[in-house]
Amino acid sequence: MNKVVNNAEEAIQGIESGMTLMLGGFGLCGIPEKCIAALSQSPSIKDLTCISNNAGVDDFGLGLLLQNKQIKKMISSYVGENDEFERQMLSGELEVELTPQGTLAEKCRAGGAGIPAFFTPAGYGTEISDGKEIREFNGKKYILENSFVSDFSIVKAWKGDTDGNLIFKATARNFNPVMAMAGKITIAEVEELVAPGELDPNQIHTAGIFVHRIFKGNNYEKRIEQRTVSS
Amino acid sequence: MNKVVNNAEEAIQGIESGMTLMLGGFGLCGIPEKCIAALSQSPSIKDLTCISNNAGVDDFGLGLLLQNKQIKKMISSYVGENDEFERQMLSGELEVELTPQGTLAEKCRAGGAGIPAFFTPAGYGTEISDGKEIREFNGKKYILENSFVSDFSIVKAWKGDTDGNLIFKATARNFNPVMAMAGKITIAEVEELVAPGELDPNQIHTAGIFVHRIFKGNNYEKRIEQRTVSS
Amino acid sequence: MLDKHGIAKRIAQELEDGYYVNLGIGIPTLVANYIPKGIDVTFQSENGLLGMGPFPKAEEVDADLINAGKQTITTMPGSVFFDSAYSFAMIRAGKVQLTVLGAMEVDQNGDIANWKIPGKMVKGMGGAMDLVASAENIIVAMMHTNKKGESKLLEKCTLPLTGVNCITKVVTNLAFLEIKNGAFVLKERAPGVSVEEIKTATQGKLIIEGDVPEMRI
Amino acid sequence: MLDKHGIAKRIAQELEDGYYVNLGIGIPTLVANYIPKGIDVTFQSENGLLGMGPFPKAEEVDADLINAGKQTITTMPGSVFFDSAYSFAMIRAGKVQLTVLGAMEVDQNGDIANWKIPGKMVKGMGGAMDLVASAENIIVAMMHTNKKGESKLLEKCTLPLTGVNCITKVVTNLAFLEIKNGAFVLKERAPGVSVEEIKTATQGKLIIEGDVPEMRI
Repeated sequence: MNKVVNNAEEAIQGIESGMTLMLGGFGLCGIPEKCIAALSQSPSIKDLTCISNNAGVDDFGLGLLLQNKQIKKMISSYVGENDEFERQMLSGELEVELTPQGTLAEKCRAGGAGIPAFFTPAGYGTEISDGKEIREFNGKKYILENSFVSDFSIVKAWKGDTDGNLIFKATARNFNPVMAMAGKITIAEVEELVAPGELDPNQIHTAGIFVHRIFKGNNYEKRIEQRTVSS
Repeated sequence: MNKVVNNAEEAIQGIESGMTLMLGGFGLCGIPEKCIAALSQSPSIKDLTCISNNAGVDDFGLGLLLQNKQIKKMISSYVGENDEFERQMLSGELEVELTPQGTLAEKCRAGGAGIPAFFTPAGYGTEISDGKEIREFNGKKYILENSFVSDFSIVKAWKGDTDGNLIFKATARNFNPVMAMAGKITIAEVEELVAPGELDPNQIHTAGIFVHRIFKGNNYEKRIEQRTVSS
Repeated sequence: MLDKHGIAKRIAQELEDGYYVNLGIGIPTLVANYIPKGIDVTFQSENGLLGMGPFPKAEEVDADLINAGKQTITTMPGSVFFDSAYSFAMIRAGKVQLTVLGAMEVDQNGDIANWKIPGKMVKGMGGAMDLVASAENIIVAMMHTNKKGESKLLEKCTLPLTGVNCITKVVTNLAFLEIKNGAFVLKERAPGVSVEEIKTATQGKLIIEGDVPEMRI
Repeated sequence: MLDKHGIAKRIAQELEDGYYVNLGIGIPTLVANYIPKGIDVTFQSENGLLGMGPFPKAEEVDADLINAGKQTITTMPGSVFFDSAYSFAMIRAGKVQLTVLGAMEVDQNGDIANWKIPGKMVKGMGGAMDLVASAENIIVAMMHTNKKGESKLLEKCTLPLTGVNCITKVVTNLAFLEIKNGAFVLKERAPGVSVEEIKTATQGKLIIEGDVPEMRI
């Protein structure tokens, strides 16, 4: 069983208009930039629902798909570092479902753990809880949230092996491991691809059972949104 | 803020009769053997509810507390490698709540994640679902399960640092990380205790925020239940 | 008629390249010995390991490395260790493609009973309820009849259930059967076993379509 | 009257040894600059880091190492990286002992609004709803009034809420207040600010007990 594909173009085979994708990353940190670029080169893939904590910037990350109007709906916790996003949202072209960040992470993790719904306190008493079931446990109010599963989850890891085992680096980990769990098909792009046995089995963040396709990306740009330095 | 204590006796200070404990381990693998031994040396601590996947053997692990009749109730997925356990259970001295292993793990993880309840398919249509809320999602039936929180969680790790960060070894990891999350107070015993910064921050399994007390145990016995070898 | 190893061999033929497989204790464990050539499967042990290998040599035994049967084992290249919640996440999410486990009773609706006998000491269900509630492909490996000679393939399970509507295939010492639309469909006879013998040993509804071939082991 | 740094300094006095702290964007971030001597606190960044350090030197900048404000940062010894689900697990479980965040409005019941203004582009709540729904100890850092001079300490929030019944303390340019039993309790005046000025700037129910001391910064 070979999970290794040659590049992003091969990896995204089978992604079709109307599908739901999960894309890892927080801001521009740890985003699957190669697969996003490949999707933007396939403008016939449209009407995507993208579950991603953020929506990129105008000329990088998911912003590229927004420019092409490939996205129908975004499910995110924080958006709008991005003029085109704002324009499409205000004009009604783009549907946006804002979800508290922890709820978003837990919805992905739950979907990838076979848990269809769970109670969380986040958003109780706010518009997030409108229309949702509320229940009290130990004197505190919680909202019932349904989990997410994607048609394709696309994640970016630091190191991977050909069995699909992944290791992430620093805060580039973020949503990637939980989204990897929740894909009907999960694609991983990695900076370094090694043979099985080269990664320490104690130290793997995402088990290969959750990963269906893997490839090594070259020349990662890894754009920085806020370069803050101390003197 | 010093989390380091000298030994198991110091670590278990504050554990009182009637409390709920979580104890890591699967079989005898990865059990907090030093703290269990210390508890067995404090026979005045009684009526404990112990959440642990198994119940040890007659003369090791939780079997030691059973011999002393310190346990009122066990919450486990598989028990009875243990004659004294069987005797107490059949005589009605010991209350036993059997829970599917995955549900047990998820109840601990949920408790440690601020999730009071979740839906799982395990046990639907069996006596496990008796009296519990059943709900259908996408054509499949699920049971609502409440999460667990302990007064004290006691875990065993391979390496730890003085901030309470933990790394587990091989399958000795098992329930330890999720139980560590779910303790009002969490005690970690480790084979090797190092200074902060000596463990790779990418490779820590349990973050120190979940650990309140830590100590280095000496001369771990690590008893093997089924020594199976190939020729 | 098949012995335990024969049952394991027949089940091993159901393996497909790339499968992630969870094997229960007993006969299911033997399946690992008969993986068809050219096929690459990965064994999951629900206590927290993907990529389980054979038993260790005496000098390699590690108390921190056991399987769900609490036996000392080894790992294969590409193996991964994880915690119990992550382990059952992959199980519940259906990522384990094949589960093989033993049973006391199976019925024509795919219900299974394998954890509790009223009046006897109950040891617990371990991970069996999670496994049967989640896997799409579950094969039961067992003897066709119990020690008293009574059928274990029933119209309706009489023992406390482990799961409902979940078993898809059964391999016994007598036959290979699929469970479909409320019946056992006889697919293959064990070597030297007649359809009549299987009929007699099966209490649940049995469907026999045309000539039933003998297994090729 | 306090400036942003003064507000941060006063909040820093609320830190206790061993605290795990989450600081929001804006004034809250400044709190890290004023940790009292002899006190050891650990900063959590909800994108997946415990043990956040200061900004890096130019040559140390790492695109894979950012905080929740998407700023490049560094780590302290003993730091840990983790995924987003684990990060919010510790937040929801109440392990983060102090959360400091900004607000557009806070009311006397401890409700807070800080994510949405009707008619304006909404960027989202990020992790704020999870944080305020979970932390036991939440301090709001903000100006006492908005740009139009209207009070931000209200009887009832008018903007869409971020959380209800959750804010315990407010530090503004004018005062340090606790929220208790449906009222703002004035604990300290900012240097040079009179009780009268605070009264005028506070629309919600304000409780003044005895002499209100001036802050010591």
